[in-house]
Amino acid sequence: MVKDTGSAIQEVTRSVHNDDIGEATRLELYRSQVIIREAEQRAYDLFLQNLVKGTSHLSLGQEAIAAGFATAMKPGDLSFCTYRGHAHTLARGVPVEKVLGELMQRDNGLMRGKGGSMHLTSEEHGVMGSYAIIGAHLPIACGAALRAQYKGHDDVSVCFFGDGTTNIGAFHEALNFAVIWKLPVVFVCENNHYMEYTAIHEVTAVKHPAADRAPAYGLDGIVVDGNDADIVYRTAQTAYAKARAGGGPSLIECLTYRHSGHSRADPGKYRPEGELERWKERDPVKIYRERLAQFGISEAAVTAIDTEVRKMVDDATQACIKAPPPPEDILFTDVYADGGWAWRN
Amino acid sequence: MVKDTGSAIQEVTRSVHNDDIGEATRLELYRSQVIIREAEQRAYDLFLQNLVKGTSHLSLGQEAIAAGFATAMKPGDLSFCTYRGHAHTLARGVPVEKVLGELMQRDNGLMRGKGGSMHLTSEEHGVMGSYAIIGAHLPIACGAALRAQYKGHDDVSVCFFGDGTTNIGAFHEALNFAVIWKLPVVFVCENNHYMEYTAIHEVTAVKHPAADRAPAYGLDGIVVDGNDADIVYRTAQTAYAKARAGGGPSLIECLTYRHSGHSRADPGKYRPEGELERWKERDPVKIYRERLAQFGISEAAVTAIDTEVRKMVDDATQACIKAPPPPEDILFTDVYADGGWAWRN
Amino acid sequence: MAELTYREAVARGIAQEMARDPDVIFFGEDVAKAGGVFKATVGLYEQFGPKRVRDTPISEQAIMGAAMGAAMTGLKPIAEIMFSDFFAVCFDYIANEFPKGRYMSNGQTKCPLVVRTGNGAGSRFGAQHSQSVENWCMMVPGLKVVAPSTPRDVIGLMAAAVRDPDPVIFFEHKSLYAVKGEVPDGEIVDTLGSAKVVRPGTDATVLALALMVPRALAAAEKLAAAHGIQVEVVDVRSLVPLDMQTILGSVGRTHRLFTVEENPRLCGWGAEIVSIVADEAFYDLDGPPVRITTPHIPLPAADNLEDIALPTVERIAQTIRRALEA
Amino acid sequence: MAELTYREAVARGIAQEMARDPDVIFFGEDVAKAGGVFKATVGLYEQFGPKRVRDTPISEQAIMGAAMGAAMTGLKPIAEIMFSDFFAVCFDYIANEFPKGRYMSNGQTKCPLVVRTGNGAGSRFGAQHSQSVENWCMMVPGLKVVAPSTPRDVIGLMAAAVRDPDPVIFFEHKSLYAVKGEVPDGEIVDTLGSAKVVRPGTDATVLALALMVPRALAAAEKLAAAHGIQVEVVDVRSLVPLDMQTILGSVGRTHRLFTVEENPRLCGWGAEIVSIVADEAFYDLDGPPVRITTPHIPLPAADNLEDIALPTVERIAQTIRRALEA
Ligand SMILES: Cc1ncc(C[n+]2csc(CCOP(=O)(O)OP(=O)(O)O)c2C)c(N)n1
Ligand SMILES: Cc1ncc(C[n+]2csc(CCOP(=O)(O)OP(=O)(O)O)c2C)c(N)n1
Ligand SMILES: [Mg+2]
Ligand SMILES: [Mg+2]
Repeated sequence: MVKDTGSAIQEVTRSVHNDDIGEATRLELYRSQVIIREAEQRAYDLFLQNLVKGTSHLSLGQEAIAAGFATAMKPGDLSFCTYRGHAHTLARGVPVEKVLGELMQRDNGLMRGKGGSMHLTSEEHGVMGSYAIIGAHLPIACGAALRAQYKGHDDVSVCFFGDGTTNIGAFHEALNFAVIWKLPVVFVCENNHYMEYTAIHEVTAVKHPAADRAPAYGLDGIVVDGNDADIVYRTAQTAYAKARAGGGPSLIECLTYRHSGHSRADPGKYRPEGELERWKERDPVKIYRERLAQFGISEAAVTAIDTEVRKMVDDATQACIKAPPPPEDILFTDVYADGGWAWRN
Repeated sequence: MVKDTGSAIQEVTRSVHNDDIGEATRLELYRSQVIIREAEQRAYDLFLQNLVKGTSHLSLGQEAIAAGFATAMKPGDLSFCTYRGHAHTLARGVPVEKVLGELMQRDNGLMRGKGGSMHLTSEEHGVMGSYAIIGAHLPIACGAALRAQYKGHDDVSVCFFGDGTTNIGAFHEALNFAVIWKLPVVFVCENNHYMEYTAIHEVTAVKHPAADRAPAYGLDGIVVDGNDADIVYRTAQTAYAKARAGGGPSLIECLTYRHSGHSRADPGKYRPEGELERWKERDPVKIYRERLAQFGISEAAVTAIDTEVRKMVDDATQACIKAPPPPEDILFTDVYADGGWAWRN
Repeated sequence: MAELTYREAVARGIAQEMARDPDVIFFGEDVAKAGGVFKATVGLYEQFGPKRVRDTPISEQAIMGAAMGAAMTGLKPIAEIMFSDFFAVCFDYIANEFPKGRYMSNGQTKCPLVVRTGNGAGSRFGAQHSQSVENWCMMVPGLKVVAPSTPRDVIGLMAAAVRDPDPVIFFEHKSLYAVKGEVPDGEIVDTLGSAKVVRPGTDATVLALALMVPRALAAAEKLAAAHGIQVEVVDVRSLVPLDMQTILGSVGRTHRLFTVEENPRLCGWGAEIVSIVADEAFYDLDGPPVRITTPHIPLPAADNLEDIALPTVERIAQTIRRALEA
Repeated sequence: MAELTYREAVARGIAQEMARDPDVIFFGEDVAKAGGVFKATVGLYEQFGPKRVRDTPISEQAIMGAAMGAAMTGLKPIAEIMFSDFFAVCFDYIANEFPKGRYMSNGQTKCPLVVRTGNGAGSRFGAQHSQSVENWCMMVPGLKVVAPSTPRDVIGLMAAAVRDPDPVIFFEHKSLYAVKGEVPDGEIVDTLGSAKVVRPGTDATVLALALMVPRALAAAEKLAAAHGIQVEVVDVRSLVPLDMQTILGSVGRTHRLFTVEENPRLCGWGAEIVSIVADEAFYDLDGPPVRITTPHIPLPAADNLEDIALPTVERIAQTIRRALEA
C-alpha cells in the first residue's frame, strides 16, 4: 500500500510477502473468496437456467476486495453495499442459501424475495443494506458512523461502491461530510474500470477516479491492488484502526476487474480484446492459491476448503430450488413499523 | 495570479502593477464597480424604506469580481449567476432601473416582478439567468458551453457561485463533465468566506473550497485576490482565452468578503469582531481608486464617473418609485412557449 | 398556558424531545449557532450543545443520508432542509431511500427520523423558494407527512413525529412562523393521522392545510356572516396517515366537499381526497366536489401577483358560495 | 408499414428527428457505443457520430443541467435518464429549473428539451428500479408529460416532443420495449395533448396509460365476452397537456369513470382526472368514479408478488364489473 498526498499516486500491484497475516486468517481470506466465487458462479448458472429472476450483478473477479475488507472487520462493524453486493454480503457470513434464495426470489431468501438481488440486507450480520441508486449509500454510511461517534461505539462503517460512482454528486457530499466531522467511515472504491458498458477513463477527468479526488477532501490518495487479498486485508486494517482511533475517514481505491458482464444480460462486448484474459491471469482466487502455497499451506487444506464450499453451494442450491415462492400476503407487510401498509384510517 | 497544480496553493493578495490593461479599460472597470456599489447600496436603502420586497442578496464588497469578469467578456459571452446576481447583471450592462425595478417588484423590472431579486435574467445582455438553488447552474452553464462547442461558436459561458456551493453534489458533477468534454466554461467561485451564517472553514474539508478541489478534475488550482479588479480582469482574460482556444474549462477561486449580511434580514453578527473592518481596508472600490491614481488617471475623471453613476442610480430610483406594480394578467403568461399556462384543453 | 409564535413552537417542540431522549440529534444548514434562517431553532445549540445540534455544509444529500444512516442504527435524528423546494436536490432520500428500506429488507431495517422544512408562499421569494410540496411526499409510499397550522400543533405533532418509528416529513409554513397561538404548559404530544374539525358546520365540508386553515376559517366566518352559510372546516394536519374517518364523517353530514390547497393544482392532496370521497361517499354528495388551489403555474415574486395566486379568503368564500348556490 | 418493437421505435423516433434537425443531440449513460441498457438507442451512435450521440458519466444532475443549458441557447437536446426512479437524483432540474426559467424571466428564456426514461414495473427489479413516476412530473407546472403505449405512438410523440418548444418528459415503459406494433413508413409526427379512444364502448369510460393500456383493453374484451359489458378505453397518452375534452366527452357518453394506474395510489394522475370529472361532470356520473391502482406500497422484487401488485387484467375486469353491478 502506498499513501501519497500529492498528485502522483503510485500504484502497487504486488503485495509484499511478509507473514504478518498468519495461517488462520489466510485460510479465512481464501475461504471467503472461494465462497464468493462459487456462489456467484452458481448464480450465473442458475440465471442461464432461468432460475434467477430480475437482474443480478456479480463480483466474479472482485472477490479479494470483499474478502479482505470483511475479514478485517469485527462483529458489529457495518457494511453498506451496492446492487453488486452479493460478495460483501457473503463475506460477512450470510449463508449462501439466503443469498441464492433471494436471487431466485424464493421464500427462503434473505428478504423473502421482497428486495431482490440488488438489495441484500442482513442486519444481524451488519449488512445494512444494498443500495441500487448510485451514490446514495455513501451519505447513509456517514450517518451510521455519526451514530457510532455520538454514542461512543467503536464500530466502523464500511461503504463499497464502484469507480463510476465517484462522478455522482452524493460521493462528493459524503466525502466532505465525513471529513469535517471526522466520522469513522471507510469508503472503498472497487475500480473495475467500467461503469455499465462505458470505460471509466472515457468519462472521468482524472486517472484514479477515487484516489485522485481524495486530496479534495484532505485525504490521502490510496490505490491498492484489489486482486490481492493480503494487500486488501492490510489496507482495511489500517483504515479501520484509524477510524476507531478517532482519526476519521479513509478513501481507498482498489484496482480490479469483473470477469462477467455488468449485469445478467451483458456479454461484455465493449471490452477490448485480450483485456479480460490479461486480468484473468491476475485472478484473485488464483493469486491467493499461490500465496497459500508460498506460505507453506498444504494443498490438502486448500482442497478441503474447495470441497466444503462446493458442497455448501450445492446444498444451498438444492434448498433454494425446493423453496416455495414467497406467500402473497407479504406484499403488504413492513411498509411501516407497525408491520402493515395502512396510509389511512 | 498564481497557478499551481500541487496541493500548496499560493495566494496572491496584491496585483503586480504593470500597465497592460490601459486607461480606457481601467476606467471601465472602475465605472462597473461604482455602478454595482451605488446600486447595491441603493437597494439596501430602499429595503430599509420597505420598498424592496422579498429577499435580496447584495454584493457590496465583492464588486471587483463582477466587474473584472464582465469587462473581460465579449458580447455574446454568457453569464450564469446565483441569487447574489445583481452585480453580475449590472456588470453586463443591464440598466440600473431594470434591476432596481425588479427588486422593487415593479412593472419596469427586468422580468416585470415575476422573477424577483434572486432570478435576474437578461437574455439580450447574455445574462442567462440567476439561479437560487445552490449548484444548479453549474451544469446548466456546461450545457450552454456544449452548444458553443457543438456549433463552433466562440462564446464562453461564465458561471459564478459562492464558496458554500463547492460542497454540493452538482458542483462535482459539473466540473467533471466540463473537463471530460473540454467545454468552454469558466467556473468562478466567489469565496466570501461564509455560506449564509456559517463560516466556510467550519464545514469544508480543505482550506480553499474551490481551488483545492481543482486537481480532482485535472485542473489547476487558481486562487486570486478577488478584491483587485486588475487581477480579476487578467485572470478572466486568461481563462476565456483558454476556453476559446479549445483548452477547456477553468475553475477560479476569488478571495473576497461581503460587507453586508447574507440577505436582507441578516445583521451579520456571526462574524468575529474586527473581521469586517479588516476587509473594508481592502475595499475593492477603494483599492481601485488608488490604482487609478497610481496610473496617473486624474481625480476629475474619477469624480466624473462617481457623479454620473450617482445620478444614474438616482434617476433609476425615481423611475422605479413611480413605476406601477405589474398588471395582474401576467400571472398567467409565459408558463409555456405559447405564452400561456394551459395544461389542458 | 403561554402565547407562543409558531416559530417559537418549533424550537420548543424540538427541545421537548431532545430533553426527553438523548438519542435525538438535530442538524442542518445554519441551524445551530445562528438558530436557523427562519430563527425557528434559536436556543437549541446553547441548550443541547455542539454534539447534538450541528451546522452542516450545503450538502442536502449528505444531510438526508446521514440522518437516515443514524436513524437506521439507533439515533432519532431531526434534519432540516431549509426550504422545501430544496427537497428536489435530495429527493432520492425522500422518494427512494427512507421509505423503501424497511420493505425491501423484509422488516429488518428501520428509519425513525424527522425532516423538517420551511414550506409555502407569502414571502415574495419567487418560484424556487415558495412552493408547497406536500404532495411530493404524500405520493411516496412509506413516508408519513404532517403540516401543522398552529403553534400548539407544531409542538404536539413534532413530538409525535420524533417518537414515531417511521420517517416523517414535517412541513412548517413560512408564512405562519410569526403567527401566535395559545400553548398549554408542560409536555404536549399529539397523534399523527388525526384531522381536526376546527369549525363545525352543516352546509359543506372544507378541507384545508397549514396556511390555508386560517384562510378557510376566515372564509367560513365571512360566509356565515354575509350569507348564513355554515361550513365545516377540517384541518387535515396529517396527509399520511390520512384521517379519512373524520373527512368522510364530515362529508356524510354536510354532503358537499371543498378543498383549499396551496399547491399548484395537478396531483395535489385535494385530488387524492376528492377521488376517495367520490368513490366511497358518492351518494352522500349533493353536488360536485370543488378544489380551490393555486393555479398550475410557477409562483411569481411580486407581492401583488403572489397574493392573487394563492387561494385568498375572498376566492375561497366566493367559490364555495357559488358552488352551493348553483 | 413495418412491424417494429417499441424499443426499435424509440431509436427510429430519435433518428427521424436527428436526421431532420442538426440541432438535435442525444446523450446519457451508456446510450452511445452500447446503444443503451435497454438497447433502445442501438445504431444512433453509428448513424450520427460521437459529436451528436454521447456517453456521459454517472452524473444525472450534469446530464439534466447540460441538456437545459444547451436547450436554452439553441440546441434541442434529448437526454436519457436510464430508469425513471433516478429522477430522484436530478429532481431539481425537473421540478425547479426546466419548468420555471421561462416564467421567472418573463418569457426571455426557453427550454426545448426532451428527457426520455425507462419507467414502470414488470422486470422484477425491485423497489428502486420499477416505479411509475409520471405524477412526479405531472404535478410540476411548466412541464409537458407523455407516456406512449405503442411503437407508433413512440415515434409520433417523440417527434412531437422534440419539436415542442417546452420541456417534455417522455416516459417509455420498460415492459413494453419488446412489444411489437405496426408502424407506417415515412415520417410520423403526432400531437402532444391528445388522448385516443382505443376501444369504443357505452357502459363505462376506462382511462389507462402505457402498460396499463393493453391491460385495460384485455379487460374490456373479457368484460364484453363474459358479461356483455362494453367499456370505452381511452389511452390518455399525454398527461400534460391533458386532453380533458376527449375524457369528458367519453364520460358524457358512458356516465361511469374508471382509471387504471400503475403508480402507487396517492396523488396519481387518476386522482387529478377524477377530481376534474367529479367537479365538471358530476351530474353526468351515474355512479362513483373508481381508481384501480398499484397499492400504495414500494414494489417487491419477487415475480409472484410484483405480478399481483400491479393492476392485472383480472383485477381491472372484476373491479369494473362489480362497480357497474353495484
Ligand atoms: C443514480 C443512478 N444512475 C445510474 C444507475 C444505473 N447504473 C447501475 S450500475 C451502473 C454502473 C456503476 O458503475 P460503478 O460505480 O463503476 O460500479 P460497478 O457496477 O462497476 O460495480 C449504472 C450506471 C443507477 N443505478 N443509479
Ligand atoms: C440547495 C440549496 N441549499 C440551500 C440553500 C440556501 N442558501 C441560499 S444562499 C446559501 C449560502 C450560499 O453560500 P455561498 O455558496 O458561499 O454563496 P454566497 O451566498 O456567500 O454568495 C444557502 C445555504 C439554497 N438556496 N439551495
Ligand atoms: Mg465499475
Ligand atoms: Mg459564500
